[in-house]
Parts: sequence; C-alpha cells; structure tokens
Amino acid sequence: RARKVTTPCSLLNLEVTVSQLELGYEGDETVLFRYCSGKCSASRRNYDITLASVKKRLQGKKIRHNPCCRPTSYEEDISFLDNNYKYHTIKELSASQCGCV
Amino acid sequence: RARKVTTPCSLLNLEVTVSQLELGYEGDETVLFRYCSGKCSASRRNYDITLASVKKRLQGKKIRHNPCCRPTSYEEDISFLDNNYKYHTIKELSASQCGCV
Amino acid sequence: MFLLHTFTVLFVLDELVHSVASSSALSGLGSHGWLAPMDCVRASEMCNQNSQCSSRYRIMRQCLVGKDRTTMLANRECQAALEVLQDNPLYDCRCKRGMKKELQCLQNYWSIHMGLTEDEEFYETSPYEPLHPDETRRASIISAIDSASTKGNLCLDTGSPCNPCLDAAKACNLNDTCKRQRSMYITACHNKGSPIQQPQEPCNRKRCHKALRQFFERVQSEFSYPLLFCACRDTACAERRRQTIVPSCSFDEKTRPNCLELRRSCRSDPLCRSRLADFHMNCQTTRLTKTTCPNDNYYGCLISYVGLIGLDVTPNYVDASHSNFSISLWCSCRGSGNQEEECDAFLRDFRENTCLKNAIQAFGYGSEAGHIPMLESQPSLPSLPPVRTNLQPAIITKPSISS
Amino acid sequence: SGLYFPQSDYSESIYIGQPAGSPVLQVFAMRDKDSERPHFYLCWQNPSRAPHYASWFHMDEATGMISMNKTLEWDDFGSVYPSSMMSFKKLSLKAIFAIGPVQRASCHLRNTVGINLIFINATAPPCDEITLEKLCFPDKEVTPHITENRMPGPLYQLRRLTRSHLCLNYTISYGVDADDPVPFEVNDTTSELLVTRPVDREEREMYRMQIVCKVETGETINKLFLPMHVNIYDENDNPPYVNGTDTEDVVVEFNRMKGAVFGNLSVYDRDTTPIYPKDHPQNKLTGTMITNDTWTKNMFIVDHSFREEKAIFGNVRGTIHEYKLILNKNLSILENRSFQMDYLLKDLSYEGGDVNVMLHFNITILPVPIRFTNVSYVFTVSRKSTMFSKIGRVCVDNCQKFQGIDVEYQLEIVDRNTSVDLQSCFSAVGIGRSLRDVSGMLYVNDTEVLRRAECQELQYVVVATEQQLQLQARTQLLVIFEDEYAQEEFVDQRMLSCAEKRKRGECEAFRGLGTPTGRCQWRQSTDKGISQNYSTCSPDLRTCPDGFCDVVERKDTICPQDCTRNTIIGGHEAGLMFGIKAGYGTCYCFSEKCFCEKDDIEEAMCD
Repeated sequence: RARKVTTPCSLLNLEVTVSQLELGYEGDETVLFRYCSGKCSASRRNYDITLASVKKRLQGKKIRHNPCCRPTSYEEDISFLDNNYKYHTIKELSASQCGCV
Repeated sequence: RARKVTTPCSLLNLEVTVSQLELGYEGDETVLFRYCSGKCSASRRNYDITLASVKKRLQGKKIRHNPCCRPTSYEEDISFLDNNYKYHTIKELSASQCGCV
Repeated sequence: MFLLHTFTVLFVLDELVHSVASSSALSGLGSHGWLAPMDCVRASEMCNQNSQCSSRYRIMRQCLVGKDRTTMLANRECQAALEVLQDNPLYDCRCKRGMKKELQCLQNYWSIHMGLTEDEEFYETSPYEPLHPDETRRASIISAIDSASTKGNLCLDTGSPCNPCLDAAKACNLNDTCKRQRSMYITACHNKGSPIQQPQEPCNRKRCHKALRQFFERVQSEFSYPLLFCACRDTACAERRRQTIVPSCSFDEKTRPNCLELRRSCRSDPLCRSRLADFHMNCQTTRLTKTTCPNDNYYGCLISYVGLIGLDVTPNYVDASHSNFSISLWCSCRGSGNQEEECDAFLRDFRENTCLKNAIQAFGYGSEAGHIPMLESQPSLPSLPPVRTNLQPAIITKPSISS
Repeated sequence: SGLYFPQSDYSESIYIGQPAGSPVLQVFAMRDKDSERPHFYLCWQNPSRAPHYASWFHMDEATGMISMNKTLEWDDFGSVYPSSMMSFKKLSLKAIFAIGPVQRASCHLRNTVGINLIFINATAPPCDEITLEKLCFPDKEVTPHITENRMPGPLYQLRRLTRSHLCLNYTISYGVDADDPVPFEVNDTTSELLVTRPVDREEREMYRMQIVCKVETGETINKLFLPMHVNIYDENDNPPYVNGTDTEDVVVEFNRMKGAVFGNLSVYDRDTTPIYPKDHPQNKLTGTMITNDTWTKNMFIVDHSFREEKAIFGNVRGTIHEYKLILNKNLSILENRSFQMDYLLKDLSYEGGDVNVMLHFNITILPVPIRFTNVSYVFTVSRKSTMFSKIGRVCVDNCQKFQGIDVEYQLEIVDRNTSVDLQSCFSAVGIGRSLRDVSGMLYVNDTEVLRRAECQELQYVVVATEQQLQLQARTQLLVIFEDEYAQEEFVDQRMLSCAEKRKRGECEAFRGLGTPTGRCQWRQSTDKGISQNYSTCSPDLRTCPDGFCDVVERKDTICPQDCTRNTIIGGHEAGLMFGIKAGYGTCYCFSEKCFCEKDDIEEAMCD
C-alpha cells in the first residue's frame, strides 16, 4: 500500500508520447499532460460530514462524501503529427486549473 | 453487496433529525437533507480517459479519473432549535444543485 | 350565512371600540354606504386632487404638528378643516393588511384620526379593514387550523411522545419558503453581532424584529401559526413554543420599561400603533360572545396578535407552562405613579385575555367547537376598559319582616 | 383649580322608552377648596356639527346629573348610524367642568371625561324580569380614584338611575361594608358614595370595600354585595430624606477611566415618582454640585437613578433615589488631592415648601506611580521552542488593577558596547502589551538565535512607558536559554499551526508555531456532543484554547481555536467575537477552514 500522500489538491505535469495517451493515435511526439491530484479533506463542508454520517442509510446509492480534486478548467486543444503524417487535435486533454469540488 | 444503482447524477432528498446529522447537535427537529448521487460516466472527457490510462505511472498519487457527482451549489443555511433550547444555524448543509464535475 | 356573519363583523368591530366623537365615523362601511371603505392612500390622492379638500387637509396636518394640539384644535381654521374632512372618504378610509404601501396608508389614517380624537384613547379604532371571507390570509388560516387538527397537531392519545411544536418545526423545515425565512430570522436574532458590536450586546434587536415581521408576512400562516400556537401537553413542547420568536433577542431586555412608556413609544410609530389598535379591536375580551372574542372571530384575534410580533410591543409566552400558559409584554407597571390602574389594565389585555387564550387553544385543538376549552367570562354589554371578569356580586335573600 | 374627575370614564346602557326627564347618570368633580364649585357641561368636538343625539340629553350645570330631554322612541334607535345592523349602538358624549359659568363649552379644554351610553334596540324588561343585580349595580366595573389630602365629598352615584323608574314599588338603598374601617359612607338620601375625610396615600393607597345594596320588594329584603376599590392618587406631599448616611468616602486610585463609577448614596421619598411620561414633574429631584472649583465640575458628574419600592414604605409605593459619582474624563495618574464635594437636592414639586437634602462625597484621589518595586525578571526558554512561544509576563506595580491607564513595554539591551554579533542575539525575545490587562507579554521572536551557543544568557532592560505623560519605569530581565538545540528537526518543516493536527500522535510529534517545548500538546475531550472541552492540538494548553485571542496569538495562526474568524464546519459554537467556543469531537484548522467532527472519522480514500 503506497505511503499515503498528504499534499493538497494541485496541478501536476506528466510528459507522455501521443501513443501513451492510449486514445488510439500512433505518434511519437511528446505532449505535456497536466492532471489534478492531492487531498481535499480541508475543503469539506457540513454537507460532506453529514453525508459521511448518513451514508449507511443510503445503501446502494453512489454517493461522494468528499470533495474531489478535479480540473476546474481545461486547456483548449493539443495538436500533433501522427506517425502517418496526419495532423490531429485533441480537445480538453489537459487540466489548466485544479480545485476541490 | 447491494446492486449498484445506475441512475445519472441527480439531487435526492432525505429527511433526518438534527441528531442524525451526527454533527454533534442534539435535536429532534426533522430537516430535509439534499444530496447528490448517481453516475457521471457520461460526462467524461479526453482528460479522464487519458488519466485512466496513465494512472499506473502515477503510483501513490491521489487521483480521480472520473467526474464526481457533486453539489454545484448549496443551500444557504438551515436553522433549528436543539434539545437544550439553543438555536443553531448550519451553513452549506444541503445541496441545492448537482452536477458531474 | 357566511356573508352575513362577515357583514356583522364590520359593524360590531366598529361599534365595540370606536371612540371617535363625531357620529358618522361609525357609519360602518363609510359614507359610501355598502362599498368597502376606500383605502387611505387612494382617499388622500383623491383629496389632493380636490383643491378644497387638499387645502383643508394641509391645514389640519399643520394643526396637528403644533406642540399643544388641544389648543390648536380649538382654533377656528382647524375646526373648519375638520368640518370639510368629515364629509370626505378620508374620514372613513381604512387599510388592508399586507397591501401595497401599507405603511403610507397607515400614516395617512393616523394623520387624519389624530385630529379627530383629543387625547389618547385607551382603545383606538383599528385602521385595518375588518377581515373579509376572501382574504387569503384568512383562508390560509382556516386551512391551517383544519390541517393542524387533521395532521395530528392535536395530541391524540397515541401514547407516543407528541410534540405539536416539533411537528410544526418539521413542517416548516420541509417547506422551502418557511425554512429559508425561519433561518433568516433565527440568524438575525441569534447572530452574536459583528465584532464591532459590543460583546455584551446579545443581538441586534431592530434587525431581529424586522426579520420576524418578514417571516410572518412572507410565510403562509399554515406553516408559521403552528410554530406559535401549537397546543402543548408538556413543558418541553411549551418551552419550544416560547422560544419560537428567539425571545433572548426579540423580547427580553436587561431592564423592563414601564408599560405605558412602551405603549407611548409604540403609538409614536404608525405601524406599531395600527397593529396595537388592531389587537385591541380583535382580541378585546367581550362578554357578548360565547368565545369572549369579538364576534367569536378567533382568526381576527390570532392575525392581530401575530401582527404585533417584531414591534415594540412584541408579546410572548412568559414561561414553559403548557396547560395554563400566559402571555405578556416585556414591561412592568412600576413607576406608573397615579396611572398604575391604567397601566395594569393595559398589561391585563395581554396577561388575562380570555379571548386570546381561547383563540390560541382553539387553534391548537382544531376548530371543532366541541374541542374548544372555553374560558368563560361574565356576559354583559360591550364596554370599554377595564372589564372585570373575576369579581361576582354576592346575593343574600332574607324574608322581609312584616311590619 | 384643584377640581378633578374621580373617574376616567362613565358608561351606562339605555333602552327605548327611557322617559323624558329621567336621570341617566351623574358625573362628579372632587373639590380642593370649599369655595370651588364645578359647573358641568356636555361638550362636542365640533359644536356646530354635534351628533343629532346631542339634543336628547341634558346635563345639570350644578349637579352633573345627565338626564333625558326626550323619551327615546324606536325610530330614534334607527336614526343613529342608520347603516348599522347592531342590536345596540354606542353614543359617545363628553362632559367638562369649569370653575364658573361658561357660554360655549369647548371639548378642547383640559378637563374632559368620556361618557359612553349603550343604546339598546329594545324596551327595558319589566320589573319582574330584571335581576336584582342589574337593578343595583352597573354592568361595568367602576374604580373611582380620589387624590390624597383633598376635601371630603361625594365621588360616585350608587343608584342605577336608568333603572330607577322600572320597579317603583321597590325600595333600594346602599351601604358600605369593609373588613376594616374605611373613610367612605353613603348619603342615604342621595345614594352618593362619599369620602368622609381627607386621606393620606402614604398611609394607604387603595381602599377595598363592599357596596351593599338592599332591595326591599315588599315580601323580601335582599342584600347584594359588590366589591369595589377606590384608588388614592398621590401628590408630592412628602419631602425627600436620608435614611442612614448622607456622606460617602470615595477613593480614586487605579481606575482613572472616563465613566468609572464610585460610591452610592440613597435618598428616600414616600411619594411615587412616575417614570412615565418622562417629563412628568411629579417628585423629580434636581441635583446641583455645590463647588466653585471648575476642575471638580469638569472632572465629576453625579448620576441619578430612581426606582419604586413598596416593602420599606409600609407596603405603599415610594421611591428610592440613588446617586453615584462618575468620572467625566480620564484622570491623570499624577492627580493627587482630597476634597469634599457637596451635592444639593431640591424637590421642586414638593408642596411643603423649600426642603433640601445635601449629600457629601469625601473624595480622595491618589497618584499612581509607574514603577517596578524590587522586582526583576528571570525566565528560562528552551532552545526547542518555536516562533511566538510565550515566555512570561512583566507588569509594573498594580498593572492588573489599571483601568484607563495605558502603559506600553519595550526591551532594551543593557550593555550597548557588546559586539554586533552578541547584539543580534537580543532579537530572540519580543514583548507586546496584553489586551486583557496592562501587563507585557514576552515571546520568542527569532528562532535562528536559538541555534547560537553564544546567545546563552540575555540581559535586557524592560522599559514601561505610560502613554499620557510618558512616565517611565525600568527593571532588569534575564532570559536564559536551556536544552539542546535539536538540529535535525529544523530541516524541512514549514511553520504551521499545531491546530492542523487532528490526532494525538501527529500532534505531539509536531513542532507547531508558539510551542515553548518545541512540541504541540494534545487535549483529549471526554465529553459527548458539542463541548467547550473539545479535543484539539494546541501549542500551549495554558493559554490556548482559553476563549481569549491574546496579543501574541493574534500575530499569526498560532491559536486558531481562540482567534479564527474563518468558517467552522461541523457541530460547534462560535466564540463571542472569534474562535471556537465549543466543538464536537475534535476541532482542527487549516488556513481557510476549521473542522469539528467525530474523532473516529476514517480518512475516506478516493474510490
């Protein structure tokens, strides 16, 4: 079990090739993939605490009693030339801002 | 294990007494607790798909590769009289709108 | 039957406590015969469009502004002004609860009626129109009473702990408008005040009063009245009922003012003056009716009682006794000098008001007559303050000694 | 004139068929002097537009008897408020009295009384259908009042005049009955209730009696009893007096603040003092400072308040006036004088002539020296302590008692010639003026210094400066650093608040801001529900949380439990101004929010 990370929700970078995106494109170009990661417990509200308590009365319901560290805005596009020398543009691939929501 | 419900992310109601909120208040008043529940897979982006793929390269990071069904706005306040006849007001206890974020 | 009942309401209310000296004031529906009396905003607009009326109206207002009103009213010009106004819709105009420009209407009413009565009357005529059957507030109260009685606001002997006030809080919490408005007044009344406020000042009373007024104006009485008039069987319920208006901020104060001083400050504000007159008119115990309420009209009494909440003369339950509850103002008659009798009489209209008590109990136990635990008062002709309800003449009969 | 109405209003009911000339009711006026004769008149708001029923009634100018000018007919009832459907209508009359004959009685004079006649749309019931009670007594309770010290005389007509013509063969007479003697009797011929002598309110302010109505109907004699009480109105016929001491010794020392209250002298008065209306002159005592010294006049005021009491005045309402000496300005700490200040009380409305009461305040103002008497301070500080750790307090003599005296504290280096290096040691300690009292709070101001071995013992001079006159006092302060300086612990730890930690283990291992030992301290709650003793992680449990955000804690997020203004999530009760007064389970705080929640919440992992 990985040592639990306690950094707060923030925007992180990862360099990957187009192929490693596993979106089906074959490409060796490296792109910067930005994603959100970290803890959100400091952003909880009374809602979250209550939901955690009443959760046991909501069997079967898919509920989320903690704020999620998620993108609050995305980068417009990323374009590249694949290995068949065709250009592609992918929308909203990378996060540009993160937040606990 | 209860069968997972597949309804989309939506606002649901639950009547609970103040004590059942388990926020520490002792109160018999019933309040309406509104929460968000349901699936968000239909709201995924390229970001989510990519993040799911590259997840294995991000050991130990606390990441969330699916949109969360979370409140997008909260009700102002809920006030009540507790069992010691003291008034309390709880901020942002109930959701007023839900969304996949 | 209903219309007749209402019709008589109009006149009896005027009859009972109307203290204006001149005759036509009591012409009931006003000098226009059967038409509902014009509201005082409209009446003063019409007067202002008539040169003769507007000049006299202006003169009379100037007559009243003077320090010594009594001598001013004796002067010829003021007399002439009064004369003209007595034949004008202004003279009989009334206001409607919750109408648009309600405050302006009340201000106009008092600016006229202050000229017609010399010194302060113990009971003043209410500026509000008596209640009409189509008045929504009234209708919603009927449904409130009926729903209260059907939804188990009554403590039916089911053995389970029954707390109608708690049920009322639940009903309110489950209604968006009621929940929001209730939270607004609780926050306003319970707010420890911003740091700039003196720490020992418990709350901002003015803000609290305004929020309470808004609550009862904006929330359907079907939700607001059960919070105030729930019928309790135990002290827990009764204490919750007492706490409804957050008395620590809206009612209690460090010192108790003199009740006549409280009445004076109320009567210096047109809204408070109107609501107090309305309470006196609709809740004044009378021996003429079975329920001791004028025309057995509980609703009128409850409406006018609620109308006082959030004003200088905010009434409240004095303790958590559930069966024999009593209602009072936050004032005392100490320091009344020679006016102690009048002060006691003013306070008695709250503390020993059988009409108000019966109305509250009727609300709590539902409107079926059979249920209403009536507090009887001696039957007698309509009268002005104070009505003695407890002392009875003792009669001893001895055969005469034949001379 | 001394004339007055013994009733605030009159009311009676009249039937159709009330005969012309028959009496309706009698109005009375009480006299002050034998020579006074009231002249009674009916009056109308607007004489030229009097209601048409005005002509139905006549008022006898001398006796105040109102009688019928005409017999009331059926259409008379219909002519009043024609649109009313009521079975009774109220006729409002007003009566006035004048001290002489008047041509045109205006209702706008001061002495008017309201008369309400309830006109019933029916003829009077026949004699045998009238209850004796209705024959004897009025419908409405009557509570007459008389003013004390006035002449005897009639105040109320006991006969039910409007019914007197209905049972002509009955003989109705009245009497007064009371448990103890009362100064009231009945005039048998006129059935008027009389007061037989002047009464003294200070002896008794209400008389309770029974009105006895004897009805002889030929076969039977019936007696009916009706309780009645007569209130005695007060007038200012008693001078103020001192019961006990009229002198107060006042010592002004540590409290020099404007508004400070000293002493309390009571003056008694057997008369009532009406609070309402505010400008009512009755029994209001005026007070004057008897001194030519303008300094005294500017520096002090005398506050007056009064309250009504009964028990000490023999269960009759009287007044206790209270006089307190109040500082009108902040008083200099150098002021040093003794003097007597007299305060003269006059009872202007007292009718017994010029009776004054003199109060005496023996005032002693002591100077307040700003000094440290035989005191120097030594404090030990651990090298492990973190920034803003509290070291201790310094206090000029009596500083805890000071009010209205502002003292600031600074630290100075004793030996100015020490090396620059050594001088840099002295930044280790800071001082701030406490907000709770006038002491100085010492705290760690620079933790870098703690590393340096040469900064072992620091000798300071504490300089206390009184802000108004810049008077100063100095004393020695020695700060000794002890313990080892744990080098490795300072590697990567940013200065955070202990309050962020929500578990004992994390807390006691953490070097948070303001920790004198270098370690945060855990407080474990044993209470259920929301309690002031909530579990929390604190830099120094002696002062945090203590419900007070002190001068050091305010510098940074040292003690959010006492100082936070941020949102508090979970069951809590906010402090009066800021902070967490009570919380549920464990309370912990981040930069934007604080949380109070159950201790056993497992940190939910992302699913």
